[in-house]
Amino acid sequence: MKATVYVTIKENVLDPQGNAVQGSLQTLGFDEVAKVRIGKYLELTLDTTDRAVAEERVKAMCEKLLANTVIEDYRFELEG
Amino acid sequence: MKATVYVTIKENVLDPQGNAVQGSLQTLGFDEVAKVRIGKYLELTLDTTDRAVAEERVKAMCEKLLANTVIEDYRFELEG
Amino acid sequence: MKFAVIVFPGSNCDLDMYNAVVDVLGEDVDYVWHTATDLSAYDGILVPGGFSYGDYLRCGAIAQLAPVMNEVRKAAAEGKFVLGVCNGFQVLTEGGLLPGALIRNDSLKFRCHPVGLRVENANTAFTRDYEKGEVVTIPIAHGEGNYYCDEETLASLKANGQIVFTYDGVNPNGSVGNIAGISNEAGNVVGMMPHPERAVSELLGSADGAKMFTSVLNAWRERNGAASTR
Amino acid sequence: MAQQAPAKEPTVQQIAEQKIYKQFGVSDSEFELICGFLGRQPNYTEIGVFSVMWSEHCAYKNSKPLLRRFPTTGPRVLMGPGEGAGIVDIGDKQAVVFKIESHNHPSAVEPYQGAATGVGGIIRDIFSMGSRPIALLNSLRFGKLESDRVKYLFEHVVSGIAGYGNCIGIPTVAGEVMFDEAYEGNPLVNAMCVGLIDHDKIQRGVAKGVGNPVFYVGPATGRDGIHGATFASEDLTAESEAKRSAVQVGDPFMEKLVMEATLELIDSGIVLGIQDMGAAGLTCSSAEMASKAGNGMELYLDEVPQREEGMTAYEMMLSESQERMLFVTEPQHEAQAKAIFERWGLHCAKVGKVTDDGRLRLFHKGEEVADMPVKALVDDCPVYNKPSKVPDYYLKNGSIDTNRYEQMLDLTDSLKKVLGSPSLASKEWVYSQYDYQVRTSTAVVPGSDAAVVAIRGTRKALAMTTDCNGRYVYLDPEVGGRIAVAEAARNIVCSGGEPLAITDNLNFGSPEKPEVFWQMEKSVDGMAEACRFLETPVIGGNVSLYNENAKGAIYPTPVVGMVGLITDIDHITTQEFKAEGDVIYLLGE
Ligand SMILES: Nc1ncnc2c1ncn2[C@@H]1O[C@H](COP(=O)(O)OP(=O)(O)O)[C@@H](O)[C@H]1O
Repeated sequence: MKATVYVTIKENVLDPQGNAVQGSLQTLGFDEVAKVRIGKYLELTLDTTDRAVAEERVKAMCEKLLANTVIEDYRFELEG
Repeated sequence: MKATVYVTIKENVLDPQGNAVQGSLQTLGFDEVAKVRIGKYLELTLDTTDRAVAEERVKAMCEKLLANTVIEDYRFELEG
Repeated sequence: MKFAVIVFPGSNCDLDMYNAVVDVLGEDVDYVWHTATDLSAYDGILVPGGFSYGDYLRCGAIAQLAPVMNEVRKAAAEGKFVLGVCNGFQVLTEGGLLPGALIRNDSLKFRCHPVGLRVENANTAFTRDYEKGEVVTIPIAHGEGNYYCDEETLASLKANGQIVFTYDGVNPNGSVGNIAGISNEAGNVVGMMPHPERAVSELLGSADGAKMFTSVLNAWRERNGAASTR
Repeated sequence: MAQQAPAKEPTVQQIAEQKIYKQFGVSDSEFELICGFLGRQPNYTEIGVFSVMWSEHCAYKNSKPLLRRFPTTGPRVLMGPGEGAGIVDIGDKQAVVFKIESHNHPSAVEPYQGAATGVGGIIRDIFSMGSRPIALLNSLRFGKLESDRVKYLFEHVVSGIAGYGNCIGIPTVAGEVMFDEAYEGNPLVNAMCVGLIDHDKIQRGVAKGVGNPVFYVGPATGRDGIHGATFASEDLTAESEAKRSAVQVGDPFMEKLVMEATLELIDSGIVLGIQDMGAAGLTCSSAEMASKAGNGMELYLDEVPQREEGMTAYEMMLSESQERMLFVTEPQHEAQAKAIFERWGLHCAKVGKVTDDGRLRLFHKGEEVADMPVKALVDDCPVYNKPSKVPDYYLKNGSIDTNRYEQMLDLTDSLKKVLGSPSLASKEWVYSQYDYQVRTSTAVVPGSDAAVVAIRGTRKALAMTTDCNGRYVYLDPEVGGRIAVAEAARNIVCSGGEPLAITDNLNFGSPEKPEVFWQMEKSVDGMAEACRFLETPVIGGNVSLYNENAKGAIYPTPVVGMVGLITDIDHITTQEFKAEGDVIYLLGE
């Protein structure tokens, strides 16, 4: 099974990298870019077939390690 | 319009970060995690309504700045 | 007094921290491996800088899951003195021993240079030998030292006097409220981005960091009824 | 002998008949020689192994005659060129180990990773000698700081150097950066590492003791950076082509673990020989270790940890995956060695055996896939004395009357111009990204003439610097070469140190061009003369040729890395004016 985890910076937390990228895009002439937020995208290959179990396990991985909930939100999708 | 860009490390390129996270998940007892690849996830807010134009522009942004095509692949979705 | 310098895979200021204890205090100090499960022999616990686990995913995220961190939590709860510097500070916030988080510098660049630090709280175990309001020179070396917490947390940090150091002059990383270092509510756990262990002799450009070490020794002596060296 | 090559690899016949070896940079006459040494025609793996062993990078086939002109010995030299790095005595049974190395071409393709893996490589050279790395330096050249590409290269090279050095925890204490059109499209990224060692800990890369096991340590091998010379056979699909060119990615965290474990292993006293896997990884390390001991080696490639599926013998032998080491110990020490690596979370695999037949033999999937004489690989690459010719520009410049130029009158404006040029402006933007203080021994931080690193537990300190002005060398290679050494020496002396020795990085264009070869010759002569005069022998170095862009060769840039000894930290001097009223002297003419 494959899990795709998206970790994004919370709405009210400053995203210096996103701001810098937006600035660079504007300098490059991409004026239409009003906002950029940068997050992480993780692909996990899991040796499991049980979806319900995987659901719970991946949630635990996110809470314990993959996201820092002080500054980040996460969501994930399971496939296969 | 909103563009979501996924930047991933090319299949054959080493992903030290993914390896470290996989190792750590295993230590935590998540033995089912066979592989982890870590990429970037970008949300762009665009002041455009023309989808075809946006398609082309975002592609150009990826090539020019958002992805390092020597070691990374990218794909994106448009919405709205 | 006996110190532990915690070593995670990828710690690289462990040596500096160790040498600072030897040079400034001449007290006992051991390197303690990340897998250790007993810290009862130690009075002071130093979590050094570096790139634990390569700083992959987030700085300190993987290290805070190491077995030794349960012991550090226990020691902190018992009131033992815990100092986290740079990566050590990141480990303590990730591990929930200190509030908030450290994110990318606003410049997006690693910054290495001396900074002016204002002592905001001279009552913690690690700052009692400084004067409140005193400005000292201590170097920074970090890429992710931008302290963040929400407004509510910031208000409580202020109310409880948990802000220990602020940057004097230019803020090198964009931290909330110019924060450079904080403590827990009890004041026995301190985390900071600048490196006091790199400022313990004139040969290194500044000796202003030495008082962090004498402070904690004095705090420990006072607690244990021994005479203070001050 | 397995003549049956895997599906997509060219056969022995194809290699010979279609002259496929040429795409590996092997000439017709070299191919003949290889066939002679083998007594038959090589298969794909073998020609791959020969081509890297006989490349300029490993065999110095175009530069060897020149390198012989350098003085390489001296009363303090404990180890000269030949090993991973040179070693110089600094008294009290201590020694300093240092070397410089280039990563120009990889940095032009992927500046962050190119620079980062350059740093990683030179650090491995130092700790594989048994030495604790204590400082990093670098020497950088870029095109004019105007185009977006140059800015991109500059920014990413600097952050690659910072990323690797900061993470592994070795201070980057000095360097130089210059911008000039001559380097447009072909940046130079030279990294130097300095280490400390006790005399009795010095290691060599030798495969000692017939029958002893050979161990591989470090991350698994992938298809990274296989063969700089791209292979364009019809038999290869576009997909496999893409795989081949996978860029090497550095993992400084991994290297930190490998470094600590390796130093601990060496400290334990059970290592007989050890070498890092640098360019052409497994090939170079195995052949050189066997050669230095006068032995042979067998490698069992199925035992090599692999990151990707279906890797061939050729791919494993030529992979440049980073952070790997090869070492030899006695069989009874296997468990002890493994335990050390395990403590650091590293895997250590037994991949081969030292033999007495003087051959490098490779086994894969139950078959012998290569069998080559070690001596042919390491020592028998032909050495070329390239033709040399005085360039026209040099002759033309020689006739210019420099007195013809008017005297400069507006000094303020000139000074402003000079100070404002990126090559001369403050490099704080660069070095403030480097952790130059980790290990708390940096007594003189970047910004002065040479950096100074104190040696804990003693009154001693080491001064270190990298220097070269390519424009001087271009205008007059011999004088420019002398100047490069002299400038380095001045920087050391001004910091309070006595110059000990140098390491050099010869960055030039194509040696096939007689004018470029002339530049090489002359600048080596100039450097050698200065080294003799200053009694600073050359204890190691690196050669990077074929640095060319559309407009031609780069400026000849023989970078000098010099280390000096400060006998007492009280002698340390720094550049800045100290107090008002102090007297200023100008020394020299
Ligand atoms: N790439 C670099 N890495 C580290 N330090 C550097 C680098 N470039 C320059 N420096 C440091 O900046 C200072 C000034 O360098 P430079 O302008 O080349 O002056 P000089 O050659 O006269 O010493 C020196 O201390 C040098 O070590």
